[in-house]
Amino acid sequence: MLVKTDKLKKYFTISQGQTLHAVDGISLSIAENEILGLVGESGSGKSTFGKTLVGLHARTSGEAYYKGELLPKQFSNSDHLRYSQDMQMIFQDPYSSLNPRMTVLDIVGEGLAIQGKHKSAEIKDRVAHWLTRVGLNADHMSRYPHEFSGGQRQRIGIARAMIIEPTFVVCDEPISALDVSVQAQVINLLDSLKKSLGLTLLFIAHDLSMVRYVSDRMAVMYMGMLVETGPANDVFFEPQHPYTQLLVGSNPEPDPVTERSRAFRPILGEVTSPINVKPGCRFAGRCPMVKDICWEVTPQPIKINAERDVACHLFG
Amino acid sequence: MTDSTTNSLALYQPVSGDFAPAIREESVEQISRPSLSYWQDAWLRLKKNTRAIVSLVIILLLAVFTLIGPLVWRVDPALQDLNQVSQSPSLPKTATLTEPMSSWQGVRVKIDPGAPDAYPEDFSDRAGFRLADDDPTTQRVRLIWEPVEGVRGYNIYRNNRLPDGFNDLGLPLGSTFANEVSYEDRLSLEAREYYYAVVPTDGFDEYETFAQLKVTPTLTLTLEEALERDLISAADNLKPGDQVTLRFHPLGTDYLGRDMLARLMEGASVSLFIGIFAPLLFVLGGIIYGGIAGYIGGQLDVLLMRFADFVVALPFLLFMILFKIAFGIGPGESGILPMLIALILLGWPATARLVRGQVLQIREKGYIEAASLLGARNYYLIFRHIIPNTMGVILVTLTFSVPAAIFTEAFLSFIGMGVAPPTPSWGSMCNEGVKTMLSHPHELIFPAMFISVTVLAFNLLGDGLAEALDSKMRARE
Amino acid sequence: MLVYILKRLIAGVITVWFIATATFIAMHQVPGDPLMNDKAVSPEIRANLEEKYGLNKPVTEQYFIYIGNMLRGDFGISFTQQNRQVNDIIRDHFPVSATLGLLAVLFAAAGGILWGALTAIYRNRLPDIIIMFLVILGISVPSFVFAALGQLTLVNLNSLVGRSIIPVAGWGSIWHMLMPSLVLGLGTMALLTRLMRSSMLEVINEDYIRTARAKGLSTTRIFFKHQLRNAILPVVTVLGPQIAAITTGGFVVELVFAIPGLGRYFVQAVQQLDYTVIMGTTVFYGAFLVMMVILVDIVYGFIDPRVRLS
Amino acid sequence: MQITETPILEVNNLAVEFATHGGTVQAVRGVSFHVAKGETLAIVGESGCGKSVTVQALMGLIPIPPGKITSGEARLDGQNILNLSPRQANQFRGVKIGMIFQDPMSSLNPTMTIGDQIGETLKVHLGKSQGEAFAMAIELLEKTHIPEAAKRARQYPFEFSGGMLQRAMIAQSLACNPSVLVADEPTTALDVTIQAQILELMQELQKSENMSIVLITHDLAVVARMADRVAVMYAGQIVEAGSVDDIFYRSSHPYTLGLKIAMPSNKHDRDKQLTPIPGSPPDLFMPPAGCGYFSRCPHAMSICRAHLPGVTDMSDSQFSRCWLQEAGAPDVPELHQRKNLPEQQVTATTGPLDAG
Repeated sequence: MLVKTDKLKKYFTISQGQTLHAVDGISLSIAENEILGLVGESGSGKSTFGKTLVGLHARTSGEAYYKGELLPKQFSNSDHLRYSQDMQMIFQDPYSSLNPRMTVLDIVGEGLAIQGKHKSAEIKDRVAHWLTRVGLNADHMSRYPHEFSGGQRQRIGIARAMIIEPTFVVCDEPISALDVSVQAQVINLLDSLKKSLGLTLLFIAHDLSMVRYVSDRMAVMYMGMLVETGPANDVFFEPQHPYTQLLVGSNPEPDPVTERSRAFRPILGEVTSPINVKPGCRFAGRCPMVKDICWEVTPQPIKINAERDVACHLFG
Repeated sequence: MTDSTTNSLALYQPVSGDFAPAIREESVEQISRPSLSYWQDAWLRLKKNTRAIVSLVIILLLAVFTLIGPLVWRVDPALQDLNQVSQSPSLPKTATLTEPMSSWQGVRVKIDPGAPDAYPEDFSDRAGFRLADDDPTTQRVRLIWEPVEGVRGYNIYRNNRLPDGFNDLGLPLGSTFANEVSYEDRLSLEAREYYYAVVPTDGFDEYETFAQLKVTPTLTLTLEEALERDLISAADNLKPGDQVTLRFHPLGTDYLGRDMLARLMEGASVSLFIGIFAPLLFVLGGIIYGGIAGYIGGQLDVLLMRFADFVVALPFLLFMILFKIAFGIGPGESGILPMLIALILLGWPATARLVRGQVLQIREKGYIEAASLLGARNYYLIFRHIIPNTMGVILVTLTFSVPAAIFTEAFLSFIGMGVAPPTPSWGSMCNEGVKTMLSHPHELIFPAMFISVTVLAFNLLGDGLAEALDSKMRARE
Repeated sequence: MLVYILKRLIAGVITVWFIATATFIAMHQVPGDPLMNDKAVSPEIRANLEEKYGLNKPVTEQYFIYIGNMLRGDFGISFTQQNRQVNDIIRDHFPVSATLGLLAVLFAAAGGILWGALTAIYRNRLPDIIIMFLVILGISVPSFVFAALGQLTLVNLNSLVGRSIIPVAGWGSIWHMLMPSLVLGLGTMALLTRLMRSSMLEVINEDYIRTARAKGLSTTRIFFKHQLRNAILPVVTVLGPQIAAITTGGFVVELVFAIPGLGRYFVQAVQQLDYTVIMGTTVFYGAFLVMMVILVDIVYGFIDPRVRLS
Repeated sequence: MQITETPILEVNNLAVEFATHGGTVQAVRGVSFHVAKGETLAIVGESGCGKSVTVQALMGLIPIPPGKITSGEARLDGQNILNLSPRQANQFRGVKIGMIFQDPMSSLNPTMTIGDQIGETLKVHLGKSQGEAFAMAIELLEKTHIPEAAKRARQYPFEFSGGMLQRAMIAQSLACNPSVLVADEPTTALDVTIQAQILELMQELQKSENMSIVLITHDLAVVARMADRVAVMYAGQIVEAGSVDDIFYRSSHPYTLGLKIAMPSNKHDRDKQLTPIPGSPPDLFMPPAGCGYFSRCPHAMSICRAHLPGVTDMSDSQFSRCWLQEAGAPDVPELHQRKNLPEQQVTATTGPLDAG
């Protein structure tokens, strides 16, 4: 396993006596060369998990390992530098993730400049190379981010992460701010980079179809906890956890015939935020198959076969 | 679909060859515009804003006025020119030298004490009100008139304009007894028209009739005075009757005859020093304080911001006064230092709050996280990412802090708690000017105008900057 | 909400205590302790002061006596006026200042909201351009210049009519209050107009205004029911600090118009180094301003449900 | 899906411009469509294609200036609603057409209770008293399945979740029983499970109120779920329109086709590559002389550069704005082309076309 977490927790103190359990004990492992898709609705903690994994947030408790090595609980600047060629991240918002005061050359070349091992001419060459590789014009390196479209900006962000050739990349909703026609450009670029560089990806998104398409394995998060993990197609086509079933059942398809045949299923309840949570299954309030135990005991992941885990009392 | 046919476009009829695959140049979607950095873009935007540019020019002119002005206009702002007290703005004046002042006995007549009380209805015809000699000067005007029977005394008035009637005779100069039919006005006059009036009285009350006389005194100066005030030297060997050029006061003089232009220049250096230096310091303090609170965050942030809220709640003026007292600066003494300290100690929280907000916002941006992941150190994040992205807001705050500080100085000096005489500041000049506002409005108007124009210029520049640097506007275009 | 009010009040009390302490320290910093300084202090007053402030006792004990007096609402005896209590001075003169200030605040708030709303409606058209030009002037001209100009106007007006229709200075009738409160409120009114204008323009682009139009509400209804109320909120938040500005601005206006208010008295006291009066009025003013700011915040809380209910 | 009734809403040749600092943006360039009683028309397109501007122009919500309706008419129940006085316009907005928006949180007045906001419409249009209006508002909230409606009506928007707010918005738009509901990206800001609830609710209410829906969205999956008919917009024009099956199974425009193959399907085979549409939409400051899709179209011909394609009727229910539908144009196998496939044959081959 390239990356592994064990009961990883990240809590935020909102105000006195109010704690947000953003990530609440996630154990997950990602194999080398694998794309793990992490889905969940807004507020489920999937982005926080990604950021905690690469050290942008200090862990509240639990462990995270990279190549078997325990990662520091709180990353210092030098920890980041040490792991910079191991772990990188691609961000969601192509507008706020590029410094508007810097040129594309400075943005993409930032990683090399920080390493301080390269001459500026060398940096320029590498930036030109990477701009071409992500499908941009190398002549554009003296331009500023606001001169590019959303899709182009996202490719600049990818070039910034890739220029130092990392092993593991967290993609934090890299396409959700983009138009449909442009999403595929970014997905294909990531796919080809993965193949040519042997990357390992944690692909975070809320679009179930896209995650299914992109990933080898899929993990479903709900209110800070994993409810189900397994091969992407299996989870998608044979969801086991009631929440995954709800999620897949709510996911509309661009196919009128399928949609017309979709069974009517009344869904109750709302997603609430995981503040000061009590023990018990977090989905209990919305679950059609809720049992007494669900209100009292937090379900732990149970292996239903070699590749799949489900955290639900139905499988107890 | 029937409604689709309502399309009114004249349809093109395709010809052969139209259906061949298109050859597309790569550059079709690239519209090359010059690539502009944030600051270049903001500057272009600012240049389009006429008001902001005019303000910028005004501010530059003010800087020239303050820094270079005193080098060009070498007049001592403290020098009192008693010949020209409270002069309105005018061209250079000359004066005639005269003999030293000699006393004048006046004219006395013998009157019959036993004459009956007659009502002098035709006083104005019989008065023969005239000058005693041919040359009324700014040093003295000598008036005589004919005695009128039955009158027990006379009142003498002077007005700056032609009186409307009996109730509008102007300034009462004095009164004489019936036997004294002359009056000498030695209240230093100006070289302009005056209307004198003489009113007969019965000893207590005035009769409702008067005689009037228009007098235009010539500007004169005694030889001694001219020597004393360095207008001439003994070597010039000038005699009474010769012309001598008086000091030139293009913007007039104040109530002590000090040159307004020179005082405005010196006042500018005091006002602008406080107005620019204090904001520079407290904005800097605010940046550091707010930056630390925002960047480090957590409990420290909460604590620092509580304290800032507390400081905001302190009433500024009261503290300024307390500082002044604590420094042992009494009334009538200049308190530039306590004013600066008070401004700095109490002025920073607004900036701190703003910068903290900005830093908190920027800290959440993807590019900070990206740079952290690339192994950037704190100083790199601060100097490369955070400061460049807060500069715009800081610049705008600074621009708006200047007029606020200038106002504060003017306000304090006006109520006599800031800069006090003899040091001039625009505020203290206003304080002096307001006392003579009705008779010599220029003493108030000039410093007030300088304050207003400066504040206006900084406000408009601030507006322009805020607009030019606003990223919302930027996205809209 | 209750917790919020309580928190604000506690913070306010701390602020006032700080002001009182700072005042005390400032007075004791003056070279040659002012209370021991015998210039302008007659022997009777001196004896009274020593009695009252325990001047021969150690500084800490003096401080506690001082704070104790303050807590009992006893601000001491004037230095320069025989046997006059500071409390009496405040009681006699503060109502005048308060009336003037209240009129000015009402005037500034009403004017600011009205003009601001008007300029937003007529954005970039003639009324907007004229009003905004005046507003820019309003925030660029110091209050004492307005005061002087106001007085000059009255002088000319009276001489034009030939009798004194509006008194130029002094206090007493509503006519006396008119020009000073107008002059005093002018700067704040300009500021509030500016704020109200930008607030209105911001609100008009809000999504809920679009919703209101989609509901088929008339422009007038949208203006009064949706736009105005939401636009006034940010204006209310600055009202607290603006009351402070108007209060201190009152010092100048009272001086120029010869109004027997506490502000003029305070300035005189500072000029005459009447330390007990300075101390008393400083603490009084400080407490008053802090209370006003808290009051405005609480009022804001009641207007904005997001604050009221959280 | 043949519609025989007279349409309740009919829009002809609508064009909208915006004057901006940089010049005039031609946001909508001659759009025509109609909606029949009880049906759902989806207008689908990417951001900036003019779909929102189109419906906002109908509702009179475009700020004028900078906006300007340069041509066109829109008939609601036979009455042109584009040249009305403000007073007349207020008599159909909220009464005959209700509207809901993308972001329910910012679309409701933050300082007014939900009940008052819903009741306001009733007070203004139906002359109800405050008490009646509030009671009716509670009923409307119940109709949209908001639990504890009476208590909820007294709350403010910030006390609601996104999904609940969108329900309240729907309740508000339905207050006067409008015949048309315009929904501008109603579920874009919501999570997928909440989206399903809202879409479900809209369908339920459409049936019970016999209401027409104009649904603006960028999500083809939502279109497939909701629409009876679809209009595909690109660069300010409708490039293709037809029944939902026409659009999904018989795409007659390369853009529609491009959108479909750029999306992942939910079929088991995941080896197929997504095919992105290269480049980005044209700048509507200077709309191209020819087809707006020219620079991105894989089948672009020389005619497409300079000449705007006209409208070709594919069937009673479908039209396309593409030169490929012109006689003499080359064959494109994956594209449904009128000249190649006679009408009978089209129906014969109807069936789910693999979108991958």
